Amino acid sequence: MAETLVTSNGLKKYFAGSAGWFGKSGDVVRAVDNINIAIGKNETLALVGESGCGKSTLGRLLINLLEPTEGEVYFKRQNIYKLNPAERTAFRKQVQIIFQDPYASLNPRMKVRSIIGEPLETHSLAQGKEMDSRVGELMNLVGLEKGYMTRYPHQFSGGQRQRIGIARALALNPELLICDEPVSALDVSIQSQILNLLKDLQQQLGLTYLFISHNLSVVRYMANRVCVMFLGKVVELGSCKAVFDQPLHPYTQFLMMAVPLPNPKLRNREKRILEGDVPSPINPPPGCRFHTRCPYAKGICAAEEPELADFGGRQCACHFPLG
Amino acid sequence: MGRFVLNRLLGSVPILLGVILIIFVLLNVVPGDPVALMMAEHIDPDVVARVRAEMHLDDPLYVRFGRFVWDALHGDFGVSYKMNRPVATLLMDAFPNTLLLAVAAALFSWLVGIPAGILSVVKKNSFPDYFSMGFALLGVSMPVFWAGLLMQYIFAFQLGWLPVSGFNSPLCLIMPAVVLGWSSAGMIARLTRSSLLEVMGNDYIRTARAKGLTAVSVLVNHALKNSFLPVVTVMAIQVASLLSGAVITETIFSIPGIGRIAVNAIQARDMPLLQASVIFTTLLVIIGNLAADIMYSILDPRIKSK
Amino acid sequence: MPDDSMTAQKADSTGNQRPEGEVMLTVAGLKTYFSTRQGVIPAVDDISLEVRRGKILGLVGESGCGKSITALSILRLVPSPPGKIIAGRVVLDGKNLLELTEKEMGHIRGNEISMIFQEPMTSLNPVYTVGKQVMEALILHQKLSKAQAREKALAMFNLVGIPEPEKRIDVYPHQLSGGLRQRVMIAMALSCRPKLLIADEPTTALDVTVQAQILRLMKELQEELNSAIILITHDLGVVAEICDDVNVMYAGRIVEHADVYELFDRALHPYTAGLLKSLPKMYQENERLYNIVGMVPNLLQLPKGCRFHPRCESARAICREAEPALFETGGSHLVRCWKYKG
Amino acid sequence: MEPKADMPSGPPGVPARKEKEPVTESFWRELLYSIKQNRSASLGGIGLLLFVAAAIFAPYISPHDPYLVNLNAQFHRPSPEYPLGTDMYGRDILSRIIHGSRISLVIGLVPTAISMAIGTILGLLAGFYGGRTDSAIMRSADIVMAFPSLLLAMVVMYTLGASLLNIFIALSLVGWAGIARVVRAQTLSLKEKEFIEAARAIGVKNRVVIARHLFPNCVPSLLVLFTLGIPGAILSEASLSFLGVGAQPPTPSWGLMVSTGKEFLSVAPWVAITPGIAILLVVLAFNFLGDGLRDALDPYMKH
Repeated sequence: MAETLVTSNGLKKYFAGSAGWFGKSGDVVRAVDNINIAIGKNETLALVGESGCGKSTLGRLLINLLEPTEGEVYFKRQNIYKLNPAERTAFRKQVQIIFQDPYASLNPRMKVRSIIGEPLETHSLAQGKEMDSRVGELMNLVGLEKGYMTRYPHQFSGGQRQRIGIARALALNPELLICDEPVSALDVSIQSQILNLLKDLQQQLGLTYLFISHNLSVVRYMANRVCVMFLGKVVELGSCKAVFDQPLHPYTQFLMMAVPLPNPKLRNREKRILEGDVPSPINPPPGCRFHTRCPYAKGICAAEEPELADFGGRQCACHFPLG
Repeated sequence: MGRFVLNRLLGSVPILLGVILIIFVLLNVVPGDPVALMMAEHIDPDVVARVRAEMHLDDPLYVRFGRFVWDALHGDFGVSYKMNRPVATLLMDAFPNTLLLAVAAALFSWLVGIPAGILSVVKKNSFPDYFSMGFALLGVSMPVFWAGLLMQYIFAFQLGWLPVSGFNSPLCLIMPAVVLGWSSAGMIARLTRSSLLEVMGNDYIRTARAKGLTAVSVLVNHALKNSFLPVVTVMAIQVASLLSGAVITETIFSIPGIGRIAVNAIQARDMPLLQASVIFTTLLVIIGNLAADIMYSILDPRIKSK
Repeated sequence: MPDDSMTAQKADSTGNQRPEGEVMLTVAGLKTYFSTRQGVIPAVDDISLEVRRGKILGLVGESGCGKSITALSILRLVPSPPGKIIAGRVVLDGKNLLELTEKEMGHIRGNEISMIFQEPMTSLNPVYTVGKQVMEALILHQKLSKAQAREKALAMFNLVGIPEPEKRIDVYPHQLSGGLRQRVMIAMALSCRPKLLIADEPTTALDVTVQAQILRLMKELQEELNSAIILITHDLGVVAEICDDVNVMYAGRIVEHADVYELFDRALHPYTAGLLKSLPKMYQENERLYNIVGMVPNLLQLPKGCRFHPRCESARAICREAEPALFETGGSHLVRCWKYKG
Repeated sequence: MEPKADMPSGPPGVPARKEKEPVTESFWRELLYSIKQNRSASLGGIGLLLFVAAAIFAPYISPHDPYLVNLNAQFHRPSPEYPLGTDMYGRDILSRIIHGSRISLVIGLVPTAISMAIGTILGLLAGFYGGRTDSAIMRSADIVMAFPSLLLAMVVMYTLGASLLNIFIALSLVGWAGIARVVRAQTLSLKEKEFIEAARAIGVKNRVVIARHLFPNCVPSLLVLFTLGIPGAILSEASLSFLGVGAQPPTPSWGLMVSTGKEFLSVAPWVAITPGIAILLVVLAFNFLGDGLRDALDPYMKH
């Protein structure tokens, strides 16, 4: 990791349950619970985990789309929650996000020109003819014909819409792009087109990605480092190669074993399947949050929460790491 | 569920207070002196002043409001200017008549509206569908007062089957109930239809079909209960529209109910009577809403378990 | 550690030879069209397939290829209007289901053929307990009393691995997790011991660890009951994991059919081969992924000739002119591509 | 919080990702097309045009002066001279109905537009900002909704006095609450959409988010509410005038005409019945159009 772009420090986000006349229901969702991570310039850090693990919430906290309950995030050594209005505007230009759902992420009542042009207009970067030509460039960049500028989103396919979303995110020349499940709503043949596009853009524009996904194969393809989350906590963090070749945390291992592989000859491979359901992030179990499902759990796992410890350049939060 | 109901109950209190406040303010800033109104033109100014003091009309508005709420809680809504009787008594005399009319109209609207809605879904795009929906559309489009007059003309004047007006035999209830219930029936039929059609498009309906249930059984066992959820909500709104409509229906058919009291009170500029009748009616609407919420929570287990 | 590139030992005896199971369901020349304001959509266009007892048939393809409509057509559950089955036969044990009356069809559905769906969240009726919904089919088809049906439902809950069945049988769907709801759906579908189970993307809405549980459960139950399954999915991993035979669909047509080992070893259709090449691999460093260019055609404006030719790298003149048939290429491997004619 | 992986396979029955086909570019053009396609909507639209034309050209198409009292022509039955008969003052009912359409048109449009404007703004604010703003606005709406609307309008008329202008005020005060509720609900569901989040990530100001992203997506529902709100207002005016707390004689308000005619129901039924038919037809036309619009706009209203 050359130079650090983003760092989080003790980041927490709790969502309170709904309140009624008779006090709050007392349910607190600990979506993100004390997370310290760093993203280096030009790298792709992947966040993986199952639903409810807090990966999307973390992504939004890192670019101040959500307010944290506690903790700080530094972007280029600036605390992003304590910016003055001018700094805030400058910050908005440097970070952007692309979304999972190519249908919900574009305003159906705006033409493509306005959608991609909105960031330019908001930051007074271009207007009129100049804006048209800039929007055209962006459309070319993501592989869309610029003649489509006057169309509405419903006239495009899912993959094309995703390209429009990417063009919008790139309009401000950001440094950091949060990719929140960018291909999980797409068909396989379109998925690879978008993944390759994202890779090319990273090369061309020197982007840094936080790549949020539940698909481990996609993560392997895209990321330099991977961060595995479970119930609001980071359980393992390390280079893709290291983590995929030899996971340290039992959860990582089970997660990987559960992925169906597109090769029938491997169907009888040794495969152990995690029992039970993903526990609810409301009032998570004490001690190690994974201990209720972990076959290796011992007494200490229920009593004491393991710290994220260093293992030769990678980190893992487990009392009894594998390997 | 107990907590849910309790929450709703407590939530209604500020609404009721707000309603009372609005009515009170609207009626107490009215230009024109109620005392002068009560006593006709040529009257001794001293007497007027005395009566004003007796009625506490010179106190500041908030004091009067506080006193009004306090008295209302004790069942005292003041004395009617015109009739010179306690307003509470007048309302209690009239209430059963309005209740009778409203219940009859509501029954008519449910017994006609719900089956019509279901029928139009079962026989979609055929004569029964068009007929039901035509009936429903007519109901929601027809001015209640005009429908009332039309029925009077046909059934009382021309055919002589039913009494023109009055409230002294069960026959007297038929025309007012139908006139009043028709628009609600139309509303309910249209809503039942659209709600049922929407429910029929749900995944669990497909599951039920895949299980081997017949179309009728799917409709009866799986779709109806779900489709009633929005209908129940409208039944609450319907209480409000029935009571609004009752004002007109009671006027046309000379039924001594709360609606007619309100109309007469306006014409006579009888402020305490108008005030109390509007507040009382609104209370009925709030109770109706509450009942709908409770019904909803009974029908929908997703609320019950909260 | 498993490795995609590793040459695994030749799998068990069913491995490379033609599966021997007896054919129990035949679909022949099935066409299901939808009429819309813009025109007629040939969602399922002349599909033929065979399902064998004790085997899992995969139906794989991208969105809009017609795989779900094929499944719904078998049970005659295509919403009509706008959909309509306009041609074909669906033969189960000698009976053509498309000629049965609605009432006779009621005895087939949920009894001889049952179905589970993608969204366990929305596929259960929210206002009834899950127990009641499972018992419903038992009471209907097996003429059980309420008490017997409850017994049987409890047994099914046990079979599909729902913990504390006595407690869970009386809860409402929203009180269960996605994985448990899908188990309830499976319990419901299998309660009458159907000959055939159609599973439409049964694990797509589930987390990966739960998906693994459900796939294992389906495989175990299928072996135990010796039933047949049509598994509809877009996930080639899932296909490789549990299917015996595979049909690949594209734009309303079957473009390739083979047994699963053959297909993943030697995908012949450029579309299938392209799909396999565009999947990133988990256990090795990836080179740049292959891209199938363009996108799925609009079914209202299908290209002339082969439906895949605008996206095909090896398209020739004939591909633009005439549509290929499903050509046999030895064994049961069929492919709809001019390269393999004769 | 975590969006569930939404997988590509389209729902069965909806083949090939049934998007709106790219036939036309603009929402409004598509709307017009849909209305033409929809039988009940076009029927309502035609009725509506006739109604508006009658209101605009009233002085030119009325056979008689609507206010002209002619005691020699009392209670004329419908005849070629007086196509719909005359009332107790010998005034031509047809002419009065034609002139009355002006009142109904204005009373239908103006208060509905005012309450739509108030309701839309408050609903957008409540839904977008949430918290206390939301509570304050929605509790007020709850209070207004708790009144039987006709009674509240009557109380307002009592305070302000019976006149057409006051009907405007009364109806506007009553109507906004229902609109605010619908708009708020829609705003809440739109707010969940990622395009709103994208706008925030870009740094778009709140008021621009409301004006550019939320409001235009509420327009289809607002159109339907507007179309269905107008007949409601027309009926309310008619009811208030019928009860004597609305328009005052000799204004040719349809409700008032029914009211004055009711005394002579047994001798001259046409005096009360015919203006009622006018109300019915106009309200029906709006309802037809509204229903048609609702069907046509359905895909736009699902969020």
